[in-house]
Amino acid sequence: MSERILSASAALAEALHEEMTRDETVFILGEDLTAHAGIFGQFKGIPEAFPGRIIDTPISETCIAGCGVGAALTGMRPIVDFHFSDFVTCGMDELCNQAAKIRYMFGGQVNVPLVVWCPDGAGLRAAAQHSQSLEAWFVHTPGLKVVIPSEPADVKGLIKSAIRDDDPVMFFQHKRLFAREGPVPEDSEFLIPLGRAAVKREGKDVSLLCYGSGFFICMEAAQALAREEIEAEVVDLRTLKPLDMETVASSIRKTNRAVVVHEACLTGGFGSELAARIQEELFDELDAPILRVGARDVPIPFSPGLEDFVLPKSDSVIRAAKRVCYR
Amino acid sequence: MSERILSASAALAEALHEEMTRDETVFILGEDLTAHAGIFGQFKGIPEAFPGRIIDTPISETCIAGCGVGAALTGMRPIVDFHFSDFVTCGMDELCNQAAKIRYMFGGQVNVPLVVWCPDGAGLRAAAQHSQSLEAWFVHTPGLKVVIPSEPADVKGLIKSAIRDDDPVMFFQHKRLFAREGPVPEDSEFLIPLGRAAVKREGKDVSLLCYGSGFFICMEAAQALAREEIEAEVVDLRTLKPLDMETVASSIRKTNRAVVVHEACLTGGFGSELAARIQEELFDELDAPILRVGARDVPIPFSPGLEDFVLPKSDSVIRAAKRVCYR
Amino acid sequence: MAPGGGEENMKEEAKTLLDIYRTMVTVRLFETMAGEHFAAGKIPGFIHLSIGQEASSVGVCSCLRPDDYVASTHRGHGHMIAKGADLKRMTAELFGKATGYCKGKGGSMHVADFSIGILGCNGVVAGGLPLITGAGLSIKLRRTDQVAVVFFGDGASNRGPVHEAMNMAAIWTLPIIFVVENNQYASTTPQSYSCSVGDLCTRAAGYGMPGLAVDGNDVMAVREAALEAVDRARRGKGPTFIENKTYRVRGHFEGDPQKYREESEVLAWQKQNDPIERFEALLRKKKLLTKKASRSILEQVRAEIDAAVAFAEQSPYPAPEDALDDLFVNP
Amino acid sequence: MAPGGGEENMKEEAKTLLDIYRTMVTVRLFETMAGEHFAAGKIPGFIHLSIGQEASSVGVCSCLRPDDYVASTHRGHGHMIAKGADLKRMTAELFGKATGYCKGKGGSMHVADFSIGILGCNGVVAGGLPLITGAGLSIKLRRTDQVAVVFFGDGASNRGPVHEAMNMAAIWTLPIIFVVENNQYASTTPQSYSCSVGDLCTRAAGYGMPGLAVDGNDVMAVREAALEAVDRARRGKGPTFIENKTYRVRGHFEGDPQKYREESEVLAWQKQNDPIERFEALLRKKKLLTKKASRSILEQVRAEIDAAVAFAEQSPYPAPEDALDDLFVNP
Ligand SMILES: Cc1ncc(C[n+]2csc(CCOP(=O)(O)OP(=O)(O)O)c2C)c(N)n1
Ligand SMILES: Cc1ncc(C[n+]2csc(CCOP(=O)(O)OP(=O)(O)O)c2C)c(N)n1
Ligand SMILES: [Mg+2]
Ligand SMILES: [Mg+2]
Repeated sequence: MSERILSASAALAEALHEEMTRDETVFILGEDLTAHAGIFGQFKGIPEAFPGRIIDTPISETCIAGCGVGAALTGMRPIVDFHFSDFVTCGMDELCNQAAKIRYMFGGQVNVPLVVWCPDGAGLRAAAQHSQSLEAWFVHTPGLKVVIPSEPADVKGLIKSAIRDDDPVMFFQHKRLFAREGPVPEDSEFLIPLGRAAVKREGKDVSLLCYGSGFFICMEAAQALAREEIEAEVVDLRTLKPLDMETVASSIRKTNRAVVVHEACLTGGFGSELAARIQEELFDELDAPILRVGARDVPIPFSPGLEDFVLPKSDSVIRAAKRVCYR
Repeated sequence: MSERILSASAALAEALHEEMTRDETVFILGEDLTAHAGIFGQFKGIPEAFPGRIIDTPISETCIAGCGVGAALTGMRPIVDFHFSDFVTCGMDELCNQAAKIRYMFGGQVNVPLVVWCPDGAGLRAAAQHSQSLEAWFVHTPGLKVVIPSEPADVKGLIKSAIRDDDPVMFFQHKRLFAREGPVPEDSEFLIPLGRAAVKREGKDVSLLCYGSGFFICMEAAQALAREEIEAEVVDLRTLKPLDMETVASSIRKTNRAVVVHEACLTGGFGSELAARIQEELFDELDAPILRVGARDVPIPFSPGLEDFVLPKSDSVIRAAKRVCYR
Repeated sequence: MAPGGGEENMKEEAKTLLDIYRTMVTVRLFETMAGEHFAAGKIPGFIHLSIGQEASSVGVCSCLRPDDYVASTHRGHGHMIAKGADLKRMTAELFGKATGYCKGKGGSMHVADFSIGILGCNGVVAGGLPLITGAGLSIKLRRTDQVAVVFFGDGASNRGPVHEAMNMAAIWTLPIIFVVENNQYASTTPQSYSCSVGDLCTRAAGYGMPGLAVDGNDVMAVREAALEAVDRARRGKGPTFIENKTYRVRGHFEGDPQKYREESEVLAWQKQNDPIERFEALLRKKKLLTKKASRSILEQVRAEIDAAVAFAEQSPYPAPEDALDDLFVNP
Repeated sequence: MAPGGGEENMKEEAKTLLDIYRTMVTVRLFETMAGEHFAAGKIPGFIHLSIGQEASSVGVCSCLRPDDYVASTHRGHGHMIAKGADLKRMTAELFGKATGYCKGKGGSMHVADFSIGILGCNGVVAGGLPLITGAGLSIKLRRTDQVAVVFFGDGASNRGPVHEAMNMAAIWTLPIIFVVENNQYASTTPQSYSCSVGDLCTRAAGYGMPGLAVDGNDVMAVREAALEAVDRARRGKGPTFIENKTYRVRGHFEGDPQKYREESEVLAWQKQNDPIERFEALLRKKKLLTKKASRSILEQVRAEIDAAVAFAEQSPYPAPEDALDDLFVNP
């Protein structure tokens, strides 16, 4: 499979290009998409290649989300661009009371093949209402799948699977990672199945369980830890729901220690779910408590020094990893 | 302190009556409040006693929530009735991006003394959109306090504290518990501080950590367990944020075993947070994994047999308690 | 109304009118049955009946094709039946049985039949509005000549999604018909209190959309308005807003203490403005329906409903573990 | 405009107009400064400037008392200044300094000064609308004669909360003034595309509320409309909807590539329709302002802004741990 170096943005655009070519029911809906190919330029080339299939909406998040659901119910496979993940607050009913519940509530009569694409995350000095990581809300909502890629290849392989999936998928992509580059397969059938984690660095001493921006923090931490002779295994979860508990478990059976890392604030974050499950299912395998690393429990502040202080860094991971290794 | 037997509804109404008498900036806002004193009759006597201070709104959840926030910013202490907790989906922006963040984002310039009263929970055959327990979303939102009383006295003592608190409080009360009776202090200064759990049954073998409807399930389970010579300690958390980790910890130091119980669906529920924290802070105290009991990860189905199947029952608690006691 | 002239046309028109009559009767008797079985404890949860509003549901749906879409409400039995739903599967669903439309997972507030274009009844007030924009856009993208109808209440009309949906439908000239069933109350709240305008249809102008108020208990008036709106939508001319002025004769839900209105108000509507009686009188006058024929229709419908009830009663409850099915296509 | 007659009145009126002029200049120079310091990398994050829209912010706020409320937007510097905010604390906030209005926690999108009734700039489009209903209701419950103003954009006007807020304000006759600043664009999207009506003020009729379109670059016209609305609100007569037609001269945010419009369109507005130049010409004609006087005002304002920048630059950043403060009153 031939690979090129692409940015996460380019990987997304390529995947969308392929899927929109492959299936004419796929279309994109959201605010300010056509003028600049998405407000982050993330849909580069799509407006030209697929006129009429990438559609600018008014500022109406409730109806944008609902429009996606309604189109999914009637033969289309919409991708809804949520502009900033922070504004899912304006579409929660459509996402959680409609999209998530429709198939179940109606006894399986109908499918909701919807992808909700949400650029999320902090670090851009964008303050409290433009910086959140809200995946935990959706993990706690039965009926939704939750996907959070980190590297460009994951973006491509996962968005393609999400689009082809017949269930509603919340797809979060970190704003600060759009420009990050990596090898991406050229293959237009390159699919990463939902629910499959990837061990991206092998190690025997501690499992760093992560996703999205947390993955890069963990890779940094793993390198630093290696210098102190702690070999960290880095597991990029990639999808939180369905969760690849098998890969998690086999890593922990090897390392007997785990740190869960995410950018979302700590309390009630996905790290809680994962830690709770691990200690439940692998209690006897654990030589130390599972530690969680996440943002401080405050809204994201504006001033650079404040923002940097509240966000998790590789340092925090290193410290946690050492602690569970009793070092 | 003299006590009478009151229902949870009556305890709520009494507390509101007292607080509205005490402080004329307290008022109630929501749909269909005056005709029947709230759709569950939960505000009995208030419309007559405080005309003009319990206000019917149009069906406009977004603005109802926002109206509460705006009034709280301008000198009032509003109580917003959310009709059914399921419809918080329609006010998430006002609750999570405004109420929760305003004080912080503006550097502490202003307070948001708002109470959001949400009747929640299942068991009424009300199906997927009228039965949810969504507290975990708000626990994961920095800036909100989360209170969930179980017994009538808790309702009284906690709603009064919530009203007097200068921060926004999400207050969940289970619909199926309105009619449940219990002793309630007459004292109009009877306050239960936020962030204080109650050990409601002492026991040495296992800690049952619970709140809301989960408390009653746990009390039932504890009785059954006692017959098998397992003495369960039942800790009613009462407020999830702030969390009384001290009481939790001292119970676990005694029992070395814990089961966390709630009605919300299991994955990503508050039980995850609590289990994660306990194993983190009390790893060496634990003789068994912390088990979680919650609803199955599906929307609440309508048909009685289906609904009963997905909800947690005392049986599920008993089974979990025995497991952690290796019995 | 129907294209003029010719005996053929007359006959067809007569058949249509009698079908409408029969459907209205079906809705009425279905709702009555539901109320009775709810009172008798056979229907769990809570139910909202549309008695007195049959002209709205049937009048509008009489103009639709099977492949047209309808998004309904918590008060949706009438919309379902008017769009052609199966009474047996509906009744079974209300009873919580495995043979119901949703295998017992939905109940009264969530019946649906996607095979006839029902995009669901909805427990969230105004929940259908965002969905209908998607149906409308989907029609446009797929280049079919379907239309999409959304029913909602006077109470629902104050929710934000209505605004967003109407604007979206208008700017994209979507084939959508917004039908507000102004039955004077939203739960305990009178429309005159909750709405800043008396005629909700005046809001249509704010979207550059035709808006009209209709005597919602006159099925012919409803049908006339709907026919025009459907025609407009099918021809790609965009959305229409129709306000059917009607009245909720029953409580908001069965068991509603109704302290918010005088019984006399209800009785007046029932006596003077019953949509079925009014339509029957018209058919009588047009000599399309004899007393005997109407009695026979009533009996036929009653038999159908009895059969539906029998079906529901004899059907099994779902197995408890079935609660775990149907969430995902690919779990 | 002002109550007629008398030299006293004339003098007062002149003073008011010159104050307005000065405030408009202050907004302009503040925004220009912000743009420059953003470009120079001194202001983190992203900022939205209101250059070209000074007549709207200043015209409206010139009619308000210090204890009146204003809910603002992501493009809120002008509203802040027009309501009387301190330039030093504003600048410091944009720079992320500890001496800023929000101690560096908010930044450009979240400046606020509750002591002068600013209920916050808001990063959520239309986020101020629900809040303003609460301010309005609070005024009514506390029986004061304050008024509450909410600014929002043409883009924001399509969001659901606008509908809910206008309905609520109307049925409760709240002392609210809805000011839509129709600057022709919402980010990249022209108003003509996103809104189903050209004149947003036509929507007011759907709420039984006076609605008027105003030349939003004519500060006197804005002021006239606002004075009437404020008077109406203070007298307990309820809300008004004002559409200030204006133009966003800068990009949506600083750095916006602006592929969605021709430069010539921008230049035309800048040259022919600059609100400050227009007002200056009027003051000149009225003989209230000489060239020299205007130069002197400019210099004074520039000095104030320089002082604000110096203050901001010399101020310390907050200590990192301060990030943990200010969340709860009682943690
Ligand atoms: C978003 C939301 N808010 C509140 C409710 C509770 N509720 C159910 S029906 C209803 C009244 C609806 O009134 P209307 O829209 O006029 O419809 P009608 O019942 O008269 O048919 C209310 C308040 C709900 N289901 N959803
Ligand atoms: C709910 C929400 N949706 C989208 C955005 C992103 N956004 C910020 S400003 C803006 C355009 C707003 O346009 P308008 O209301 O006309 O105000 P203007 O920028 O022209 O002053 C958008 C889409 C947001 N901040 N909030
Ligand atoms: Mg109604
Ligand atoms: Mg604009």
